Amino acid sequence: MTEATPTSVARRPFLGRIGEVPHVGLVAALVLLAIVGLATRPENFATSSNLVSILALASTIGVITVGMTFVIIGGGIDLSVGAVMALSSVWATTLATQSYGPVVMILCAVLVGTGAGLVNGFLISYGRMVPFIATLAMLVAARGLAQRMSGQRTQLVQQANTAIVELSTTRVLGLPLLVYVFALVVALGWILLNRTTFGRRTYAVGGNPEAARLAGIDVRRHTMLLYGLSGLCCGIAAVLIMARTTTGSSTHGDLYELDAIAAVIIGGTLLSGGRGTIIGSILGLLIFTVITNLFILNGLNTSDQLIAKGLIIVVAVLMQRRGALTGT
Amino acid sequence: MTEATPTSVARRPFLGRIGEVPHVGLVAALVLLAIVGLATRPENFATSSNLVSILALASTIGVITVGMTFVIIGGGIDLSVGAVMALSSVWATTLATQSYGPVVMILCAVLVGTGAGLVNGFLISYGRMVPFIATLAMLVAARGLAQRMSGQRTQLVQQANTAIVELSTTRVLGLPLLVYVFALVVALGWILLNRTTFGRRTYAVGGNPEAARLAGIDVRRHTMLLYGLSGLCCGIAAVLIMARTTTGSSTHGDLYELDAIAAVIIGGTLLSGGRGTIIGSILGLLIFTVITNLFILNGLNTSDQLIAKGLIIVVAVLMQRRGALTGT
Amino acid sequence: MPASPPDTAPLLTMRGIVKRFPGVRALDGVDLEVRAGEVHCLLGQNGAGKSTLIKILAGAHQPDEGEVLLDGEPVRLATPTAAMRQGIATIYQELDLVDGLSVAENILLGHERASFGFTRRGESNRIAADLLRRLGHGEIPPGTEVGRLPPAAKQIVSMARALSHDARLIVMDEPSAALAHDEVANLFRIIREITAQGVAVVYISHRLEEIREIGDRITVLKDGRTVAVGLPATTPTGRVVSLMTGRDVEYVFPPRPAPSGERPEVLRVEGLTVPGVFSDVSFSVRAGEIVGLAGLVGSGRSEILEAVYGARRASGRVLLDGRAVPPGRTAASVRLGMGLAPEERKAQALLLDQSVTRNITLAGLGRYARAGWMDRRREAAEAARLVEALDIRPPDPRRPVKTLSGGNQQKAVLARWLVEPRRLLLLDEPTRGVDVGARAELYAVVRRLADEGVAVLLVSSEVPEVLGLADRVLVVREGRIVHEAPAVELDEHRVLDLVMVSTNEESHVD
Amino acid sequence: TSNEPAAQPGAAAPAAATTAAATGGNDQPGTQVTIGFSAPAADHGWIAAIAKNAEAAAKQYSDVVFKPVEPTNDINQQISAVESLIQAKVDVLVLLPNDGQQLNQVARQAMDAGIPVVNLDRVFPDKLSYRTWIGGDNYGMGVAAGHYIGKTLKEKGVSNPVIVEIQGIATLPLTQDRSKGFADALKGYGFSVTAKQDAQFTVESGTEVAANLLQAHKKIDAIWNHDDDQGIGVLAAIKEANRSEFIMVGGAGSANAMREIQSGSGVLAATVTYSPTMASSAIKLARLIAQGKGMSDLTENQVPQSITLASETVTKDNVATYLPLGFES
Ligand SMILES: Nc1ncnc2c1ncn2[C@@H]1O[C@H](COP(=O)(O)OP(=O)(O)OP(=O)(O)O)[C@@H](O)[C@H]1O
Ligand SMILES: Nc1ncnc2c1ncn2[C@@H]1O[C@H](COP(=O)(O)OP(=O)(O)OP(=O)(O)O)[C@@H](O)[C@H]1O
Ligand SMILES: [Mg+2]
Ligand SMILES: [Mg+2]
Repeated sequence: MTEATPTSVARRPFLGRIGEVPHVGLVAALVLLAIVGLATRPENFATSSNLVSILALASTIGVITVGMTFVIIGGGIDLSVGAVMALSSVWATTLATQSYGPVVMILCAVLVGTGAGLVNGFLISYGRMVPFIATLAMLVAARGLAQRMSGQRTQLVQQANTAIVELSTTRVLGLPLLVYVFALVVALGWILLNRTTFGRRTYAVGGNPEAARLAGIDVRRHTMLLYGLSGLCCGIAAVLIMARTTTGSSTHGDLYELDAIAAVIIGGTLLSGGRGTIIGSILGLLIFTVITNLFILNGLNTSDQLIAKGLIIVVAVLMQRRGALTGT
Repeated sequence: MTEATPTSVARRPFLGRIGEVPHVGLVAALVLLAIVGLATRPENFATSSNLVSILALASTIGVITVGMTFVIIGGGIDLSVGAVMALSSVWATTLATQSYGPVVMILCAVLVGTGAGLVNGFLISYGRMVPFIATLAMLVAARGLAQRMSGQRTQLVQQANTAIVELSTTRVLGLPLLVYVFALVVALGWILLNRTTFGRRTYAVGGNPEAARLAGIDVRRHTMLLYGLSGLCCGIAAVLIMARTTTGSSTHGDLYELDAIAAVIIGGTLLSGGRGTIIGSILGLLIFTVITNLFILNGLNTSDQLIAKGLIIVVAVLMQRRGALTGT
Repeated sequence: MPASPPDTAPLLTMRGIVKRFPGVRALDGVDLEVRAGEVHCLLGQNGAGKSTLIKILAGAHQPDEGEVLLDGEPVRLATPTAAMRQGIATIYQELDLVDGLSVAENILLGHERASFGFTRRGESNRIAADLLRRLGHGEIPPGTEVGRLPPAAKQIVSMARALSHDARLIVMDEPSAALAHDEVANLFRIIREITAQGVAVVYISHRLEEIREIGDRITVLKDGRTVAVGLPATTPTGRVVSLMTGRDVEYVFPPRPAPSGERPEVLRVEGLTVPGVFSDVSFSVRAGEIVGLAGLVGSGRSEILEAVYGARRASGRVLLDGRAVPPGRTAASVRLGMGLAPEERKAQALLLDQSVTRNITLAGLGRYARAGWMDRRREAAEAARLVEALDIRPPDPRRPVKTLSGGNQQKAVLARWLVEPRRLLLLDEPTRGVDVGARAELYAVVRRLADEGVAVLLVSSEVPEVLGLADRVLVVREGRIVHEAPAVELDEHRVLDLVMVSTNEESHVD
Repeated sequence: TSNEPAAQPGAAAPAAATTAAATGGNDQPGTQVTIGFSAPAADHGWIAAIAKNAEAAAKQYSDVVFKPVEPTNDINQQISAVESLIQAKVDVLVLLPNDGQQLNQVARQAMDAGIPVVNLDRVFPDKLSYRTWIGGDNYGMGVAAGHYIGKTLKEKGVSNPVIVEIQGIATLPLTQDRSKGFADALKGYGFSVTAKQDAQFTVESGTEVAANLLQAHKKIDAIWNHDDDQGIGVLAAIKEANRSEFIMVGGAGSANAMREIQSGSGVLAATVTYSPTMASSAIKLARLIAQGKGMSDLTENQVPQSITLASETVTKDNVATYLPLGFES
């Protein structure tokens, strides 16, 4: 600022804030939970089998959370995820589908999920429906359809198709296959969001749709694809839940939408769109899963669990020192 | 031009508004549902007792919807409404509270609701938590607390306090008292929102909090009051649900948050805040209640109900031709 | 400097363009002709239709009637992409950046450098860095999130984006509104550079002296019609202004009244400090006095206003009529009689969806209410009176404020603080984006208020405005007041010297 | 049918009542055993009673370490919970799954790992997944309700009666079994169900569904409501609509319902039992299995493979005997 050039004066304000390590609050919350785990149940918590169990539990909803992160960064919301997952699992386990073998079952789940997601996207982009309402309608309708297809019964994966169940039972390097599927989805999601034009445009579509439109981005098509992506994730999650429970059922994924949205928001993604990260969402989800795990290990009764969970959420968020989240 | 015809310029924009009669889509959807009702169940649908029954059903959640409308117009969201109502109903029906008689029970419900709402508001305003997360934490914690207080039992309203139940059984001019309570809350809510400075500030706080702050509005305090108001409505709703079911229970109000938010949004209130009407929300809610009524009158099974409900929501919203709802 | 010879075919011709919005005819038959390599200035009052016209050119709006010719060929600009393909790049009036993306990503948004959908980040950053360097702002790191940049830097990024298109026609809608003096000079250097390469520039600004400096030809719009096409930029100011406004308005400031004895002190600021932004700021403003704060963008003037207003916590003391103003509570400040018209009207002042009336009365709701109950008739009457008094157009107080043009929105913000005799008015860039005619009106209004005894604290990046309107000037540099003098004792050069630390003589002051 | 409720004297906590069930030295302390327990979330009176009874039964024995895990309504989480119990190497598991089919695999894992599983109420499809099943008779419950309604209406001489059924959660197999039993029993009288709607096992859903059903049918002869918890809401709706032309039969056997029957003032004429005391029995069985003992009342050396409780019909005539066993919902 001592040089007399005009640019030097202009330079000062351009320097941004320093010391804003991302997700530091989330990691701190996780560490704190781990300490609580170690303190209360030293013999159980840090065992490898318990950690594997946490990851396996997180897998299904984790995959959904990846899709949800895209939708929310893109300025939308998807309430239908749990129901779409249920519908996919039911469709993939009907007798008709099962007769074609596991590959077709997986394909079926993924296609049904993607299809439902694209319908959401279409209603929102071209029907101009508010995302909350369009996906709520899908939630309701998909559950109804799933009940109808399954005759309100739980459909078992048949012996001939146990290849699917092996996703859950087969372990590689100590981890069940479904954890690898989860990891793969997270990795692909991260790459898609951070390293491709699709991902970067997602931020534009969510953060400033008018600017995105003026920059020549087809905002409607992009929005539609985002919901399709979320549906695709639900389809993959359906395969995982089939593996874990050996069934397809219209009751799968009840209230997953709330958990997934909560994980995404705790992870620092703005509900208004345009900001957020996959890693944050996954950390947010892990916090929820570890809380549940701690409760299981400590055998708390339901009421106390709920009260404790509410308090922990508040503390975790206040710890996160929401700098980036709030204005003013 | 300016000097010449200033009035002619002023007049034109009024023409623009014609055809933008508010809520015309919602009313049309309701009329359509009524026609379906008359066509399918002529002997049941249009009877006065059925209409009374629809209003009575809408009352509880209707009161909550009024509070939710304020919160959403003010730029927030309240996921805790159902749980707070449950907590209020449980607290008001403990043996201790019941021993003081019906007036104290009502006071207790209202105070507990308002208190929980103010806690939400405090966490959001002064703790700077995202509303979604703060009220989600409250949802979880309030349900836990309600379970704990009730020992997971359904608490009956005692004989001595049947005055409360009479809100539901006593009729004046053919309508149960709780419908009058509902109407009163709607009317007061409407006045508060449209005719007072508090209502004006709510629109400002939701539409542009920074502008509101710079115009001398205490945005934090106002936000806190909005959640307190929502909690107050939950307390009133708790009284109504006690009257209707003769019980206080931790299971009351399950998923009310989704229904109330959906009603508010279908009613034309923007989830991003700054816009919306009470009347729209109530119409949105009535659509939901009438749908359920029609289904049961026609003996549809759950699966078909769900599918039909999804479709009806889509059609209702598309009919609404969301002009006002979407930008661009 | 003379552009291409007049006989060459125009690069762009727009003919008979009509654009209707619900209830308004924004454009009612506009013609425009731009030649390659020239700087073509578009002038017109607020709401004349300039932004609408260039949005049509950018493919963001579709005209209802009329045709667009490029190199004599009719073209259809159905989408922004179509316009870009034709070599038309646009810098919009409202910042159109995505806060969550980096500088480089914003610059290349929509035409990213990618292979198979994967962004080539190294290349993108390089391109962005090159463009920024060309704009004289190599210090903006291409990887920073745009949301962290101050408004002036965002404007630079917008410009870099327009340049990234290799356009043959660049449209700039009030690019200088958010820029300080030195930045404008820099902008002009770039404009000269690109026009020398044969690129045409359509330039919109309300600052007529800029037009004179950079423009080649002028087209004037009035009420959605062209009233003059392709005048030389040397046309006398008076003539241009009368074309725009339909009457003779001088770009003049209202006369200062003769000092009338000792007037009471309204505002006293003592040792006001916000660490890292400004420090130890002390001054006072008397009733009826207009005090101007001059300084560069980023010197902390807005922050001083906000701290005085109580919108920002600061140490030190602020006294209004001798009473301490509690920090961090705007409600108390408003009650005590302060008003702030902030610099970013859309983000900080307006409820865009709401009516003009509701925007005007927002700060004084209590005045139209008894026990919290609104008296809507009185409110409407007051709003109508103010709309008329400030000549807000269209004069319909029930219209949503977002459908007003920028300058009229600014007037609505000012109107909010004129509802009652005020003690202190804090004006931050009150004429940003306001047209010449309206400016003169605003100056008159401010002076009239002062004459009625209101104290006024004014921030403006336009030095002539500060010198012309204020009675006394405080020069702010890097968060400190480095000089204070009656306005009549200063001139533009002297102020610029002071704000830019170009003389050693001043550097010992702080 | 070994647990004869009528034989048990009881207080408010029914678990205490079951002390007398299996006598003959089995209650003497034996080897220390850890019993893992997992059930759905206690958001419902009956399930809450299950959890409480299980805990109370376990507390009676000094040789039992009771290890309950987080109750949940999410299958995925219940699987994790059971996995954690397997990892913790409990001696025996008592499982009330959210859905028998969906938890089958993890129960099988436990059995394979050498941990016997006592399957409570909702049955696993694969017999290799449990050592012993104990539960209520859902089909029998429907049959009991059907018989009571059929008989009563026949006695009244009603023809073409309007019979309304209010189910619990429709997607549960137990609901479908109950409905089937009900329909089958009614068929014997030449009757059938006129209208059927499902509620959510909550008071409030009971009110809402009943209020609408009462509108749909201006005259009703009988209502069977599957669950006494939601029954409180159903009764409230009936009272609100001021209707009394029909009889109502409940399900499960809550204390509230029994008191209502006893008072005889309302429409509730009977309820068919589905007693949560089965949880106490399940804990006892689990302890015996883990300690390698049989049931001393029986001749067998080992605990039987399956035990089905009978569903009994509680009416004004016998309510006094059942009231002590009714669970507080
Ligand atoms: N989206 C819109 N809907 C309705 N009216 C609009 C819209 N956009 C612009 N207008 C109206 O069109 C007219 C021209 O506006 P425009 O923004 O083009 O003016 P401008 O010349 O750019 O003014 P300024 O100098 O204040 O920026 C104004 O009356 C404005 O109110
Ligand atoms: N977004 C930002 N992030 C970090 N610091 C900022 C930001 N905006 C402004 N600042 C800092 O605040 C101080 C004042 O900035 P600002 O540009 O508002 O000053 P100003 O004198 O009011 O300029 P203007 O004339 O544009 O109003 C500077 O030190 C600048 O570095
Ligand atoms: Mg403009
Ligand atoms: Mg500033």
